[in-house]
Amino acid sequence: MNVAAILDLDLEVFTGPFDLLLTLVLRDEVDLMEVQLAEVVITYLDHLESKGELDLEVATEFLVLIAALLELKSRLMLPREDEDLLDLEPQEAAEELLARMLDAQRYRRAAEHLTTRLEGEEGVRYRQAPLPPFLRESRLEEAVAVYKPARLGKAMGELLRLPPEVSTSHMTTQRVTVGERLAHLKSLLRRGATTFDEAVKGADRVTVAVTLWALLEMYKSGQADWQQDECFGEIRIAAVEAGGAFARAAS
Amino acid sequence: MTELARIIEALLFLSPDPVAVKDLAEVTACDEDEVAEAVAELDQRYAPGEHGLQLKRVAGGLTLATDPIAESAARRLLAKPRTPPLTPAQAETLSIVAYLQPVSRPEITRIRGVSADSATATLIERGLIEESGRSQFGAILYRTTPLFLQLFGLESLKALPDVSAWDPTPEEQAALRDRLLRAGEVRAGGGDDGGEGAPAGATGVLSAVDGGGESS
Amino acid sequence: MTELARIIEALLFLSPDPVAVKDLAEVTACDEDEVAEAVAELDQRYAPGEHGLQLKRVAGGLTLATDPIAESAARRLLAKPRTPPLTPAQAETLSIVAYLQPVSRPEITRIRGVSADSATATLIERGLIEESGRSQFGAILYRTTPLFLQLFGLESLKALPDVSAWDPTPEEQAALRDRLLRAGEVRAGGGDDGGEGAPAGATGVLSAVDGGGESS
Repeated sequence: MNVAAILDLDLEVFTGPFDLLLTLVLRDEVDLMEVQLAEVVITYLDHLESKGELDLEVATEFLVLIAALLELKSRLMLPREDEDLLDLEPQEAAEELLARMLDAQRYRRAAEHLTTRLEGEEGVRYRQAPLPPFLRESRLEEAVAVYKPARLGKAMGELLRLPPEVSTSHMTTQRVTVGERLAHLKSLLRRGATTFDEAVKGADRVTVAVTLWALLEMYKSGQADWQQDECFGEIRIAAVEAGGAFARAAS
Repeated sequence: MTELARIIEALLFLSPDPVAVKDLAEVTACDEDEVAEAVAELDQRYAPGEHGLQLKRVAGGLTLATDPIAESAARRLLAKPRTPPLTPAQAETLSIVAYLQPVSRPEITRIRGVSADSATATLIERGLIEESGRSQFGAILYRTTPLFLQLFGLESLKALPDVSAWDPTPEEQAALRDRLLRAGEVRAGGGDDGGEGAPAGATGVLSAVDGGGESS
Repeated sequence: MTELARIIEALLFLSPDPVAVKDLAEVTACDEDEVAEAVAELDQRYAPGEHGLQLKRVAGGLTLATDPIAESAARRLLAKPRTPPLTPAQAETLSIVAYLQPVSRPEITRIRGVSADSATATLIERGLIEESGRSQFGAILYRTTPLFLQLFGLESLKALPDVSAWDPTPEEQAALRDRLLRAGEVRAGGGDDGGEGAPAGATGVLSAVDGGGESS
């Protein structure tokens, strides 16, 4: 039985089966930022409790789904303006997090107070009637200057200012293209067979990934062949001349 | 005062229009005689000189109205243009209309990079701007009103302040509209709600501006 | 009732918003002490149970409002609920804005731990909060409106209890800290080999490639 189909959720932003929520989130029709994932987990735990048994397969499936959602959501939640938390030492980060949780608790209680207060005003109504005719005509000559013209000039000047470019400093600025890595691989291969480690020596993770793409590209177009004898073992790369580089029998 | 009389008083206070005795009876779940009795009680309370309000019978119903003694004070308090401080959105919208009039709402939106609908509605309601025909594409055009001039202490539109005082790159006044539109596009591209393709669009506009505007 | 009290009653009846004593004094050409005296007279008239209306001090001014006894009849007459209750998300967002104003949406999100976008939009639509300029990063700032004070029966923001009233107790803080530290340890324990995830991924790709290669 598919856990996503049988788990019925009743959340603030969504009511229905879990799989529908997943679909809507993936289609951007429900904002993941507004989904309280903890509620989903609690619903699942309730579901488990009511069934009285733990089906490991179903539990695994649920864990995978909820973990994926959590990761996606945590990425969305990474603050754009303050990435300070990332630079903190673990101890400091924990303190910062604690401070935020305490803050949240404080305002949740303040919210309860406001809600009670609003309930207390239940039934108090204010008059919302239009002014009688004799008050509706405002005479031009009675109007006095209350606004400063400079306000308009300033607003206009601000509109003329080009907004600052969006900062992308938090993103990897290093740009590496498949084309560049292809050229790199080809130049290595011109000198003979090589290894993947050699091709990405000293490179950052993005470059490693792009190099892999380049290698896949060469493999697909039949320009290179590669071989790995064991997991985590060395990946040997060789150019494919007419007839192939590795003797296939060797592998 | 009986509870029914108090309820009826509250209902007359809330309702913008006169309320018929029949309706009062219905919503209070009483019969009309009981309502009439309560109304008599109210009549007594609102005897001339007792309150600043009067209980009146008009248009087949009952209504509360103010005593004429309050008229001149009411005029001083309420019969004047409402001039709460302008929000940033209202100031922006108003300045666009003031400097570029007549101007359409889509143009205002383009320049601001965000919708100007509620700001425009408020400015109309306060009598600061008004409709002024239609553009060739059928969009309603807006212009400022005489009240606008009055409230800003301006003799005429020519007295609007020179924008260059607030403009980091003063250019020909004539180019104002074009430059605003360009800036607006950048703003819309880089904006919060810039959906799909926004970064690409923003870059495009930026480089276009860099290429064209800066070098001139 | 004195003439001044009657005039003030009429003004409060007419004005769509609460009126400050200062403004009442100005438009009645009286000094504030006189107004205060007249208001005291009104207070007496509108003592609880006397009328269907009450004299309230909200949003920095005086205003007339109905007594809740009229609520069910008012609902039937006007066919609309007074104000729908707030959802927990809206109440939380509103309390953050009320206490921290002016405050930006990213800040609200940071405190709540979940996005506040739709709650913010609803609060704006209901007129409880409004824009109030921009932060130094360009984010829109929000503040509460006079309508918020009015609907919550608050004379001013100062009438809100000090936020420290809801500070978690030292025990709660300690419990929270404990939970957090435990979670942190688990993460640190499992995190060491988490960084080595890449090779495993690479293997996946490679074996897929191997598979493809074989068949060709």
